[in-house]
Amino acid sequence: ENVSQRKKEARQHVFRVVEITEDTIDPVIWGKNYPRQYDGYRRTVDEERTRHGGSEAFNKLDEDPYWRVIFNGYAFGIDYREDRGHAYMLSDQDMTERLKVAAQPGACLHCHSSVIPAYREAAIKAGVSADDSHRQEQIMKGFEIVCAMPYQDARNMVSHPVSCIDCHDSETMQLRVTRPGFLNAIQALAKVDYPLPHLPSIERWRKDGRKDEYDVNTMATRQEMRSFVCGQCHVEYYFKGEGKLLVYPWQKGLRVEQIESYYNETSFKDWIHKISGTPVLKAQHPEFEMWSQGIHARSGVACADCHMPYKREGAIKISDHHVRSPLLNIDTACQTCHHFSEAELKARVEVIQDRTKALMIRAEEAVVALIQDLQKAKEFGISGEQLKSAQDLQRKAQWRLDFVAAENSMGFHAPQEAARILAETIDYARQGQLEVMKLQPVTQ
Amino acid sequence: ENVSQRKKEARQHVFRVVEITEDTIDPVIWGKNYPRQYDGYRRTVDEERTRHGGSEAFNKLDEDPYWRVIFNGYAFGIDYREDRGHAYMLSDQDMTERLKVAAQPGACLHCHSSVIPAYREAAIKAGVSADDSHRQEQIMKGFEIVCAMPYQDARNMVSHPVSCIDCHDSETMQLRVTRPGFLNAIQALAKVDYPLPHLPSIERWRKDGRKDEYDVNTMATRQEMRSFVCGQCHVEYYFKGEGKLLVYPWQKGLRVEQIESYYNETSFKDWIHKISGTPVLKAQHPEFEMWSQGIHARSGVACADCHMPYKREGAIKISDHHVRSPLLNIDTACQTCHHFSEAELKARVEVIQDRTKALMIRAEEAVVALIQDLQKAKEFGISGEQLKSAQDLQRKAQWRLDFVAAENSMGFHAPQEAARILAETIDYARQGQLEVMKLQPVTQ
Amino acid sequence: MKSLSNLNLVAIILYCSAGIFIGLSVYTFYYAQGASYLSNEPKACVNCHIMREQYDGWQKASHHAVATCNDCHIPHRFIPKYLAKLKNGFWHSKGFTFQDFHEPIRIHPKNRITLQKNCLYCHGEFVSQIAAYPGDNRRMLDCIPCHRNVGHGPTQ
Ligand code: HEC
Ligand code: HEC
Ligand code: HEC
Ligand code: HEC
Ligand code: HEC
Ligand code: HEC
Ligand code: HEC
Ligand code: HEC
Ligand code: HEC
Ligand code: HEC
Ligand code: HEC
Ligand code: HEC
Ligand code: HEC
Ligand code: HEC
Ligand SMILES: [Ca+2]
Ligand SMILES: [Ca+2]
Repeated sequence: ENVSQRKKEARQHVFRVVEITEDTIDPVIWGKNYPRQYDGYRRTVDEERTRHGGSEAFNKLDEDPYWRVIFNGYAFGIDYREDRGHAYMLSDQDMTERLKVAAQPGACLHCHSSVIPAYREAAIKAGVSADDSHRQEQIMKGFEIVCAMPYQDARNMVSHPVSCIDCHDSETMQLRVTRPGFLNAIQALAKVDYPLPHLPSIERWRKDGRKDEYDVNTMATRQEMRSFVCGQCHVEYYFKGEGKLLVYPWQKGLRVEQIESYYNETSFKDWIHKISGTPVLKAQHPEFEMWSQGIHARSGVACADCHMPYKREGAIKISDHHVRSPLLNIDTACQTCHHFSEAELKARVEVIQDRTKALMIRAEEAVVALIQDLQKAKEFGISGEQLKSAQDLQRKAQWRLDFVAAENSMGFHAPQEAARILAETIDYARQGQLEVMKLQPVTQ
Repeated sequence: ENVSQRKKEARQHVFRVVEITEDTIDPVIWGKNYPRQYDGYRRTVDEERTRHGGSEAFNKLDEDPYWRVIFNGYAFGIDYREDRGHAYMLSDQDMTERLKVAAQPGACLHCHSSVIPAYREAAIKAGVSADDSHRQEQIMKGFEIVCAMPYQDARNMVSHPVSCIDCHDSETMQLRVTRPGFLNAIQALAKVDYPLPHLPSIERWRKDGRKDEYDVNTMATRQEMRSFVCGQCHVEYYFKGEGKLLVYPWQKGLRVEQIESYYNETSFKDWIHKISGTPVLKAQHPEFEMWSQGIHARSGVACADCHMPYKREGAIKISDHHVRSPLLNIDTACQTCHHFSEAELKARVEVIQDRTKALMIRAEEAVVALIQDLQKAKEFGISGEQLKSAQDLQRKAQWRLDFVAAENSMGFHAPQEAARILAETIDYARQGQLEVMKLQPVTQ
Repeated sequence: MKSLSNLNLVAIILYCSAGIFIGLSVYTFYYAQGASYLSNEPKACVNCHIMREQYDGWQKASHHAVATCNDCHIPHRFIPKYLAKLKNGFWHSKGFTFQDFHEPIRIHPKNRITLQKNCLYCHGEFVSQIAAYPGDNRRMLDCIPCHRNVGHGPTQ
């Protein structure tokens, strides 16, 4: 009886109650056809903290005041919070003080809203053909236009946080990537020479003679797509030039020093540090980049495997659309692959995270010490030119520290790599202090 | 024919050709009963290099001359080689220059020879009852006596490198631990409070109220024994006091800072650094300690799983007694657990090892820079007292660097822990330089 | 339908491999109780001690009560079923006789697809929403990385 009941359920689990098109943004409508996924999606409003993560939007600057020093002079020094569920992405952006203390561009919305229709609309207004066959052209053109707009103007064009349509093809329900920032970057990345063993479709494209452009939506495997849809947003980025074009800096590769060397080539800076006068960089959520350095990526384990694990609902199996910390559902997220108890798996994560955290604090101390030394040197009246080499070291150190700190897994996505980066942070920061010290005799 | 031969083999693989007792040291005799294990054992004479390990006894000081600076004033600065197969342990000890430049005690033989009969002999000579029921007493007493002897005198009492009897009970063939150094240390370790999730029998003993002493030979699980037999020798050690008693410093735990704090309590030093005048520590092969911090230990994977994997010989499976780098037989060593190709597994190890190596060189540079700064300061005439804080930092940094460098897996046994330790190395070394710098104004 | 080309293949391979197979390994076949290879009895597989580990694992794994070796490893349709048995029988006998295979044994890619299809034979409805596409390199959702232990228990 039980079995036959479940078999019946299974047969009729998809009623296409409503028609869904590429213009259907509202998740409520999708939810009519896929109520189970919608239920999960809605639960991203939940708030529950874990030791180093979770979904309570506590203020990171209060937790650890070093960051006010490190971010001094930048909007992040005013308001910087723990991230929470997808449901909040648009309202959290609206509410952050960062938006109030500095003018922000429309580019921000690329990752905080279901923005594609807005891109198309803007492009059509600007003269691109409204015909469906020009869809991709509309998106790419509209992307450029909206990036450059003032935040509020662009904000008025969108109404939803990330929605079904951002990850799914409306017709086939297959995963697909829509975000221009990612589409451009993954093509650039494919062209680089450095090996990407965790991205087999790129390796294949390279081996097959690099014909045409690498096209993620037709070439990537399903398993890769289960990470690429997240890589649309969970990446390091910057706004390029006056047009504020959103760019992911993967032109030389995904590693922290490869990205740095890309930024250095164009002398890019995010801001001038207020205390030290150094042109510094800010890292933002490089989850995709760090995951790429870890053993899970190399083993073919995708973001969705851990953050949207399969779960049983009656007679069928679905992806848990309650995207969140896997430590809140270790049973489905980890135990299918790892045959250890939940307590043991949690302990393993915490050993990794605690090590990272301790190193991170050590690295923060070093960077803050350097900033303070630079401050004293300036008060002493030492000129900017003389401080150049120490400032360069601050830039290097701070970039590395932030790369680990801004990444949201507290080292879990790539434990040894995170520790390596922090080791370099410490080395550069302390060397910077030595450079400042060397100048002391001059002042006496 | 092949099949029937193998079916037969499977049935009758142990012929007890000869009688073996606790006095049978010669492996040739054991080999009559267990020819397959003996064949493997003998092959430890093979020499084959891997990227970061293997079994060619190249000179580490020539490979990387920083170490001549770091070890300056100590025997290791004269001759320090890559380790090789067990077959060489006694002759390599005989031949090392370290033995010639400094008088060494009989304690050295604890880990380089089949020494137990020598201990018993010495004890009986010293008056301990020769009766078999006093066996353990003979061993512990003889251990003390032989440790204190001059090397050559003790050397004359032994004739074989590690032999079957050192790991096996002669009657049951079960694994057992014979080495007093380990027996004492594991009891001390059990008494510590810090958690040992990878050593379940100790956790159990603690939970059961810590009754009597923890007795490794009766309480440890078989899987633990597969690491403990190696932990008899592959550990950090020092010679305590005038009696040169061999001690493994686990009284506070197995982590690098726990061991350091034990040494600091008794102001122990291995030597005074010749350039800097600092009382420093030398780390030796802390494989057991590092393995303890890694994910494999936590998952119950023993040394023997990787270094003596089961291999099929005809119809039966035996432990490969050709103890060596697992990178030389990835199929049996790793693929039973990991479903990836040999090339992929090798690449994974090398990613980990290359990261460690790069950090290690970075750390060496920092330590050498500190030593040079201390040298200059001394040449400047700065007094020892003033240099104390910089010297303390050298001691800390050098201890950590050496802990990773002397460990023989180039970080593989615990990748994140190795990187963490090197990060601390760098921090302390650079801080030491800053301390020296601070003294400069005084001298001007 | 696919079975047409399959039938051709069957014919060719039946003739060729039957010849080699018989010549090469009649003895192996006989001695290792090869006839039982064609049955559904798991014991048939452990006749080769080389399968012992998988057999032992299977006995402790979750599917012990519900699936035998063939349910997972052999195609369920009649013709491909005996074709596969013949092919595998040939390779296994050859391997066993010459001892020239990679150890630890690894499932061959083609047999892995068969395995996937068999998961769906029983669980097709349950996973219908996460459509699996076995054999389609690009669209396939591979069950094995997450469920490797269902047949033989954990290896780690
Ligand atoms: C092997 C499992 C695994 C994979 C694969 C994985 N993650 Fe994670 N992720 C974790 C764990 C564990 C944490 C730590 C959660 C915590 O501290 O509560 C985490 C944390 C996060 C967080 C912060 C969550 C929080 O609680 O604040 C984000 C965002 C994230 N991961 C995104 C990604 C993205 C994007 C990818 C793919 C590029 C990815 N993850 C791949 C396991 C994984
Ligand atoms: C490339 C994608 C991307 C862009 C562009 C982007 N964000 Fe985000 N944002 C994210 C992701 C992913 C998170 C969650 C991870 C995190 O908080 O580190 C996030 C988190 C946030 C949060 C919550 C946590 C916090 O930092 O306080 C705020 C607020 C926010 N973003 C504001 C903005 C603003 C303002 C802009 C434009 C200047 C912007 N975002 C541009 C992807 C993006
Ligand atoms: C359209 C952009 C976008 C996409 C696509 C996206 N994310 Fe996010 N993600 C965000 C933003 C923005 C936040 C932060 C929201 C906030 O703090 O208000 C976030 C937050 C998170 C968090 C933190 C949740 C918490 O409870 O702390 C996790 C985990 C996460 N995302 C994982 C993923 C995974 C896995 C995928 C792909 C399956 C994905 N994200 C796809 C933008 C995106
Ligand atoms: C990315 C990992 C992953 C992949 C790939 C995967 N599964 Fe699962 N599967 C899970 C998880 C996690 C659960 C547990 C769900 C729960 O307990 O709610 C599960 C549950 C199941 C169950 C039911 C378990 C029960 O408790 O009754 C079956 C049957 C199953 N999967 C079959 C399959 C088949 C067939 C495939 C291939 C088409 C497959 N799975 C692919 C992760 C996966
Ligand atoms: C952040 C990205 C993201 C968003 C937003 C998203 N999904 Fe998904 N969805 C996924 C991923 C990843 C999968 C797994 C696909 C696979 O296995 O190939 C998936 C799978 C599905 C499936 C296939 C069955 C299953 O459960 O695996 C359905 C149906 C689905 N989603 C519906 C929805 C609906 C309805 C919404 C909006 C309420 C939505 N999704 C929003 C990422 C997303
Ligand atoms: C789809 C399979 C899969 C899932 C899901 C998965 N893992 Fe893993 N995990 C692996 C593989 C594969 C490795 C690499 C080692 C190996 O080959 O077993 C690994 C390695 C690890 C390691 C050791 C590597 C390191 O970085 O120290 C830890 C710890 C770990 N996983 C924890 C987790 C946790 C916690 C989760 C859930 C949040 C998780 N894993 C989810 C497959 C998975
Ligand atoms: C999970 C597998 C694994 C375990 C468990 C393990 N090792 Fe190793 N070990 C390795 C690998 C891989 C190397 C690196 C070999 C190389 O670089 O060629 C190594 C290197 C070594 C070396 C140096 C070998 C050489 O080639 O010079 C020694 C000695 C060693 N291990 C001893 C131990 C001891 C003692 C234990 C237990 C306390 C242990 N190992 C546990 C895998 C392991
Ligand atoms: C606690 C056990 C132990 C003691 C005591 C010990 N050794 Fe060793 N020795 C080892 C192990 C294990 C190795 C292999 C690992 C390595 O080389 O790091 C080794 C390697 C060596 C090597 C070859 C590699 C090299 O360092 O050049 C020499 C020579 C050596 N020991 C000499 C000595 C001398 C001399 C003493 C006494 C001062 C001594 N050993 C005491 C365990 C020990
Ligand atoms: C009696 C002391 C002793 C015991 C017990 C012992 N070792 Fe060793 N081991 C040594 C010494 C000494 C060397 C270095 C020999 C040399 O370089 O001449 C060594 C070398 C090695 C090497 C390096 C081989 C190479 O080719 O570079 C490995 C790997 C190793 N041991 C692993 C183990 C494992 C695994 C066990 C336990 C199953 C074990 N050892 C037990 C003393 C010991
Ligand atoms: C350095 C330690 C060490 C030495 C020396 C050693 N063995 Fe072993 N031996 C082991 C370990 C570890 C096992 C695996 C035991 C287990 O699984 O419980 C083993 C297992 C065995 C077994 C059981 C069957 C098997 O292969 O697993 C026999 C027989 C054996 N050894 C014989 C010998 C003989 C003969 C010698 C001397 C020629 C010898 N051993 C030297 C460590 C050693
Ligand atoms: C007896 C089982 C077993 C053996 C043998 C084994 N491993 Fe592992 N390995 C594990 C387990 C368990 C983990 C932890 C992650 C997990 O649960 O899958 C792991 C994790 C790993 C990881 C990821 C963790 C890290 O430190 O980055 C690597 C890489 C790895 N193993 C390589 C190897 C290599 C290389 C060998 C052979 C020298 C080997 N393993 C032998 C069971 C084993
Ligand atoms: C419930 C399904 C199931 C049953 C029943 C089953 N197996 Fe398997 N078998 C698997 C899976 C899953 C794998 C792993 C494939 C992989 O790792 O890619 C496998 C792998 C194998 C392998 C190759 C080893 C490897 O790791 O690749 C052999 C040999 C094997 N099975 C033999 C048998 C035998 C003999 C029986 C009956 C005693 C049996 N199987 C029963 C599912 C099953
Ligand atoms: C004649 C001895 C013998 C018998 C009987 C036997 N096997 Fe095997 N099997 C082998 C050998 C030898 C190999 C390794 C051959 C190779 O890797 O190519 C093997 C490999 C395998 C593999 C992994 C390689 C592949 O072909 O994908 C599977 C799965 C497998 N056997 C399943 C079975 C099942 C199911 C049965 C019972 C129906 C069975 N075997 C009966 C000897 C045998
Ligand atoms: C002969 C039919 C059959 C085949 C073939 C089969 N299964 Fe199952 N499986 C079952 C039955 C019956 C159950 C238990 C009843 C239930 O809960 O639905 C089950 C239970 C499960 C479970 C839940 C129990 C567990 O071990 O976690 C998973 C997961 C699963 N199967 C996956 C697979 C995968 C993956 C394959 C292919 C490698 C497979 N099954 C092949 C019949 C089968
Ligand atoms: Ca969060
Ligand atoms: Ca070696």
